[in-house]
Amino acid sequence: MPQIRFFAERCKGCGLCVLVCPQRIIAMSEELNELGNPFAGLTEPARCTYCATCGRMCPDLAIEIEDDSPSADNSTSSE
Amino acid sequence: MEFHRPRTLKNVLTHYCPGCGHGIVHRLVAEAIDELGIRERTIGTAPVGCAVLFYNYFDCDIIECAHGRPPAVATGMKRMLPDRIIFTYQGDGDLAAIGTTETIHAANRGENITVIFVNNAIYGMTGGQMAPTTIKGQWSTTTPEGRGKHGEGGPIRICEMLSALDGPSYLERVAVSSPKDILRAKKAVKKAFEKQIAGKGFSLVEVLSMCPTDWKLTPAQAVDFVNEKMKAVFPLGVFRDR
Amino acid sequence: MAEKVLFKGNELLVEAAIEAGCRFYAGYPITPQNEVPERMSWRMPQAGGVFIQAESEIAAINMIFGASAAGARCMTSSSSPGISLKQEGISYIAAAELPCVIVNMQRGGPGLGNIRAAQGDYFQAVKGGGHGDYRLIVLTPATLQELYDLTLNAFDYADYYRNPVMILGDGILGQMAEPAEKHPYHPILDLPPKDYILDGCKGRNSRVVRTLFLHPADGLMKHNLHLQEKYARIQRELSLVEQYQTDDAEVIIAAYGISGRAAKGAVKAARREGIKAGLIRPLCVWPFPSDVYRRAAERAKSFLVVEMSHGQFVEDVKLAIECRRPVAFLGKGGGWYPSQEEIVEQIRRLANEKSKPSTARGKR
Amino acid sequence: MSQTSETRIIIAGFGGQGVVLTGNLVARAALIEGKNVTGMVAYGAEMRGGTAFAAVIVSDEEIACPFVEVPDVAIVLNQPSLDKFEPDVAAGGLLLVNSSLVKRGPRRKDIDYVWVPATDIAQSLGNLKVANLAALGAFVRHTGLIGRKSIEKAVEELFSMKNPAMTAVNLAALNAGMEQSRLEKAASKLQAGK
Repeated sequence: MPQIRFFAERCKGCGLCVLVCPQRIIAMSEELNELGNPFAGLTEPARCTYCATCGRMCPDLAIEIEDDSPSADNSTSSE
Repeated sequence: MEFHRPRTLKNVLTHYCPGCGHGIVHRLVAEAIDELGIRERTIGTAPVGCAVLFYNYFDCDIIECAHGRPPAVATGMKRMLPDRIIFTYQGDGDLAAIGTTETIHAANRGENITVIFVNNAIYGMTGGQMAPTTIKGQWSTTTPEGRGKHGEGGPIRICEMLSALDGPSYLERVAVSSPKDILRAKKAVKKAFEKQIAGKGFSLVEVLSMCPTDWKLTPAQAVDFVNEKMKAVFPLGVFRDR
Repeated sequence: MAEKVLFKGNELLVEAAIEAGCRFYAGYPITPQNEVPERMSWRMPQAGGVFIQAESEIAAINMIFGASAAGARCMTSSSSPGISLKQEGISYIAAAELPCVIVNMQRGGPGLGNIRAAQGDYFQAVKGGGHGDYRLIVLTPATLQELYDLTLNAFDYADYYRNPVMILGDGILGQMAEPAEKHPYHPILDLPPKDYILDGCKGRNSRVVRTLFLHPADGLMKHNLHLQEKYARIQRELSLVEQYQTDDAEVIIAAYGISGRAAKGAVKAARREGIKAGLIRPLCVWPFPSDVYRRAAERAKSFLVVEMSHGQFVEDVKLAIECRRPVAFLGKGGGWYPSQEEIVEQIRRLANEKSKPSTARGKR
Repeated sequence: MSQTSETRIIIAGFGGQGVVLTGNLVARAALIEGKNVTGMVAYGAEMRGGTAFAAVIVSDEEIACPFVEVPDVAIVLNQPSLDKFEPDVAAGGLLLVNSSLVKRGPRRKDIDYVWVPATDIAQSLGNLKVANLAALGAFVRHTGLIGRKSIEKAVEELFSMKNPAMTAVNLAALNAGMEQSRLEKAASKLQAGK
């Protein structure tokens, strides 16, 4: 199964991921991270389609997707 | 699908403000370099402006230039190292104000370099002064009544201007204000590098980008500003491809 | 009493310039002087003047060249890398003997350097910077009150001598806030009519503002001799310097601008310890108050130069006292700020060494 | 606090916490009281992404040097600022901490601490931006450096220029900060670090 990870410590709280998520399942936290920002996370992980739209929009590379399933598409991974 | 940090970007937090488009553009440039497998023969030039600390984020050779001079510096490097990939990464002040001359003449010579031009219509690093690309009526700290009231002129459209020259091989204007725009921008950036690799000459991608801090908008409003205001003044599209 | 206001240095500079009748400003954003163009952008229109955000510092200084030739009181400002870009234009303005005020809120160098305050542009300001034999009058305020007052005066010096005047500040002076009295402007000099300006030759012979002297063969030489005579006159007439506790001082601190403030605090602290220390702080470094230092050298045992660079101002101090006393040096470039305690430590060392002449072990 | 009449103050936090405004208010209040004052702020790239800070010196005498290396009082509005400035405070000095955003206890025994839940106060007033005023209230109460009337006048002056509608909530935060702050004296501290 793919895994989507939100790195709270990298998040600057801009909320652009919330804005673009096609499933509308991303929200900003009430609490603040060490930088003093609210940070993004999934409200309903089960509904995530791993489309990576949030990650594309994130200016801070705070969202990554890992996929260990055999059919994983590696097109955007590193060289 | 897998989605990771590109190899060419270092694993550090940037100094950019929340919602700033630079981080998105950095990713696109880094992804293009990764996908083309050119990281170890690529040399970037860092500008003066918000991206002045560019060298902290890119894991490839970088030369820090005086304000506005990257196309001239890149020219010198490319002529000496024709098989390396040389790109400049410049903001609107760097490219279209203090460095207008260098931009026009590098383009006119058809210099075989790639220019990534981030247009956010404001001077970010110095705190929100008018940029050459600030749109009519737009507030800035040096156009407190909005641009155009005191003889500041209007925004300079770089892609249109450079289209009048014979030199450029590829000119495209894109945006990073929506996922769809970002996908298109990714293709454009990659194509600009491919032009250089193929020896076609000067390539430039103008990227409309957000500056919530100095526009005094929320990140969400800043995205709207690009989509509604900037795109109306700076139409997206391919201006040259040969 | 004049109104006491609380401004940042960069903002106060704008108020002073406008009060002095400056009606043309052109500049390009660069930290740490961005508040100057920002405030000018709305204060100039209010004052009926012109603000232009230039496309580069090169353009800005050339706009000043034009505005001054047209008769305006005018000013540009920048910080170190931007001032380097202006040098070509400054040489032309000096050659054409046009008045203007140029402000340098110095930052760390060389190169893009950093944005901390520094004093590394001293040579550039007082020894040239651009090409050819020319001089700028260089004012070095240390407090916001001095910044305000010297800015008012700078426009008078510029008009009176038909010469560019530089206000050599630094990032701290531009960025710090402290109260200052906002005096109304009164000319301090009997200003000559501007009979050289270009405003259309209706009713008079046409004029040329030029810096090219190709013919006759000695034309440029004559022009240079004329400039040198003017510079000699300025040197005779203009000396701005603060002398603090120098009457009986055995150790004289030489410092200017922001370094001078720390030095003054150090002199006070040393005096509390019973050390006879004094301060000679120029408010103008060209012309240099050489005679003041020379006179002090007759009595003082040693000198300590404090500056935020690796040793530029120190050379003028040594020249002024003709190396008759040991000169110790405390300074670093790149954004180091002298602390009062560091200076006091040096003063103590020099005071203890006073019986052994010519053993100065400056850091230089 | 130091051998002269000078009090050196550092105010630090992340960008957007109103560090500069806080320094401005202290300076204005000092000016209202007829004291000498200098203010300096971190500027440009130094303040982006990192810790922003303002340095203010208040004195009865002429102020020699506007930089502050060893503050007598530090107001820290977040954790990174606490980490950065806690070691710098002069022995016998005062560290004023926004306890809402700080996860740890004191690390020094030779200085006083004031704890004020500035961000919680701001949240309860419905405006995150006024946390700095809550901290400032605690500062006024525990240092006695500037009078309450002077700081209130400074707030009114400044906001009448900037944004009059914000005056009331800022004054409320100032007041709440005074009430809800807690002083921990150096001498009474038996255990260091919680």
